[in-house]
Amino acid sequence: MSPDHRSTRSLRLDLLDQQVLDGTERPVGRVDEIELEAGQDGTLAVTGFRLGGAALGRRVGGAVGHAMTGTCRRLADDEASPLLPIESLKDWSPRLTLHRALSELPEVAGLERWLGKHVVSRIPGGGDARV
Amino acid sequence: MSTSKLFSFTLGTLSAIGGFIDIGDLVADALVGARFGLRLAWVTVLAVVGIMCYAEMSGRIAAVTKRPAFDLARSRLGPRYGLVALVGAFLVTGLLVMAELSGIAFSFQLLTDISYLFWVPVAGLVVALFLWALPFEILERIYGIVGLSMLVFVVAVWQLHPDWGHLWHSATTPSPTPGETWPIYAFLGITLVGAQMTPYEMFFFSSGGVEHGWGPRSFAEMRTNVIVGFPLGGLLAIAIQAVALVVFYPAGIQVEHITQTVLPVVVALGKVGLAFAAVGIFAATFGATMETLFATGYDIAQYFGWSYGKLQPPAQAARFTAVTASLLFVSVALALTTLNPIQVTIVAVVFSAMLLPLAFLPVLLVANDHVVMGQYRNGKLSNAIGVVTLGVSCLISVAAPVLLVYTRGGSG
Amino acid sequence: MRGSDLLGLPVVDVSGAVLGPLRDLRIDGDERDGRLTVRWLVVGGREWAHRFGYIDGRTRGPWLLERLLRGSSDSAVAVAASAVAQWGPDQVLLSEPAGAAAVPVETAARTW
Amino acid sequence: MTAALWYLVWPPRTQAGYTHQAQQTIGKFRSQVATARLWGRELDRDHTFLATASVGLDEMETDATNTLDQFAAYQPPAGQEPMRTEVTTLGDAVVTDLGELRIAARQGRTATVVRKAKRLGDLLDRIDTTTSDVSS
Repeated sequence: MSPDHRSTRSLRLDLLDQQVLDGTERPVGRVDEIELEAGQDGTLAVTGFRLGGAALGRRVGGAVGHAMTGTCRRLADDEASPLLPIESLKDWSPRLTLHRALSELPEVAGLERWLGKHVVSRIPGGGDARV
Repeated sequence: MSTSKLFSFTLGTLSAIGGFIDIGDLVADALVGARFGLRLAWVTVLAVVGIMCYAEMSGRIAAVTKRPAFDLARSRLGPRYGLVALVGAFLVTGLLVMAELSGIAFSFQLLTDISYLFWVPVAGLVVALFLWALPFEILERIYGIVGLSMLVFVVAVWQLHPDWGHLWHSATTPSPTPGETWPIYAFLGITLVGAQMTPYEMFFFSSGGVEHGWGPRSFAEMRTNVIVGFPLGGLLAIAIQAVALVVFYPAGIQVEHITQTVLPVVVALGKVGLAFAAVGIFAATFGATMETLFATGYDIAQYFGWSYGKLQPPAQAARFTAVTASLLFVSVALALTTLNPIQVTIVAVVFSAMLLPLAFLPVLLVANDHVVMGQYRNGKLSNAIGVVTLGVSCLISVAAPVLLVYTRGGSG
Repeated sequence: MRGSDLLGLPVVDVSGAVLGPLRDLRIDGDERDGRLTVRWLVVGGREWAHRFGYIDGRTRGPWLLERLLRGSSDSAVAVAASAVAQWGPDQVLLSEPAGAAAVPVETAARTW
Repeated sequence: MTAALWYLVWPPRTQAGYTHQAQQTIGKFRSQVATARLWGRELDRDHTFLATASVGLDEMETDATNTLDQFAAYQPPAGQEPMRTEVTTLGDAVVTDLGELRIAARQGRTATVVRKAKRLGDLLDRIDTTTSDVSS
């Protein structure tokens, strides 16, 4: 049917749930939600995406989903699963790579940051968390 | 091929052997051998073929996409069913970590007569230190090579001077022994499938491939690991069944303990055999503890997209490290509740067999994804074996709970 | 609006006839210049068939699995994004009748 | 789910059920005694460390005790009390003999273990006679 190399990509299969790496190729999470906006000219565009349990919880749904969203909201000091604009994206082939490193993305992967700095890096041999 | 390449090549393959026997095999194979002889050996053979097909597929996917098997579950099953697969894999593999840990403790007990419960925290500490300090290549080599001492079971078969005709007759009679019923025969067949076809091996195998930086050029090494490792694991499983048949079946002995699993080796080879068996069981269960522990950590990390594994210092995979450490701690605690690890193993193995479709389906789909795999997508053979294995695993996941209850866990 | 809310909404043509649920969006453009626009809507067909990549044509075979999971292949259609008058919040409204807008997914897939 | 659990713990009510349970119990005793005798024989041939044999013997004694307690707990249907008595007295003998073996092993008295293990042959004969009694 369609040739194997393509000009368009699928929102469901190529973007949603796709692995996201930071500027240093370090996995930081997955695309848990996608934001779209309709422009004046009627065309719909992807404007950004969200990483984090709060957004994921909404898509899982059911009691488990609500629990996930709830806990993430309580854990996050500011807004849980904040919106990352498309401009922060360096590359999408097939994994998403961000321009900036995790240390420059204060609102992303809070749990990783906290555990890395306060717990694991303190254990001898734990290494530097670079967060 | 330069000698160092050849050396690492063979080491890679040898280390695969250590990882293919775990407590599930040690218990299930001995139990089945004592009761049905080799009449279920054909199940082990088919299970080896099935897991080889899916291990090769997930290894190929890992080499092409640089993403391990479980990574695909969420992208192909979606967040909700990916979560179901995750929770299922977590519970089953989590139980297995506890059983494997107890396996290490049993191997210490074999030579010291100090209760295995004393050894469980020691085993937990040893595993934690090894995992924390040593890089993977070294770990794989250690338990791989040491695991070779499991071959003592194969030697024991010869040493027992069995009536080969009887063994062959047993292996070619796919029906229950007199006085045994078909439901129990089927149930024990399912436990063999669960013991042999363990999804955590597929996840660990493919995640290891990603960490070793496999690319399409490493297909040869990957396939050698599969072609040598899994069948040898199957051979060991059948050897355990055979020695149990020769020594236990005539005496009407029912296998319930690891000490009974090694008894035929004692009969055949004496103290030397026993020492080898104890070391082999230690290596097998030690390797399996690490594999089940990391496979569980991988599953969770890959579902949420965290960094994982040992490529970076632990602090840079903090969530993965925290989850893995807490699972090890919980497993030690669970083992110390004196819950019988052999029963836990049988239950874990049966539930693992029930979850096979959730583990196999995403792999089979992605292996046929032209955009992802391009020219490396499945050929007719992989697809044929893959579909048959998936079909059988669906039947098993329906039949397993019914038979588990009907045969009262095989005691019936 | 959120992608997961959009997926699943009924796609309705100008005369009010429902083509089916919105299953996927084809995205065009280059992420480096920050412009990712939706070119096609993929409407109808079993959700699992979409999720496994059969409708999109990327996953082909194994034969038995595809027969089981794909369902009737003509159930999914593609609609050019330019034919959409309104995106959400509870339906996707087209500015043309279904006959004009909808194209079998196989033919559309050749160009995407 | 509850139906399944009920089925699992449902004690035998019928005569056939009780007899089947008795046969199962005797089969377990045979397995435990045969294993203990094998450990004794291997100890005699210096094929095993005493530590390993005593672990094996201890496990067999514990299993025998559990098997006996479980069977004794079943309520025998009317008229099957003699069967219960026969199986439980056999069970007592098994638990006692295996206990003596485990104690000797733990005390390091290998010769005693070997001697007692040899005498388990008579116990196995007794198990055979009980098996035929129960099933006739």
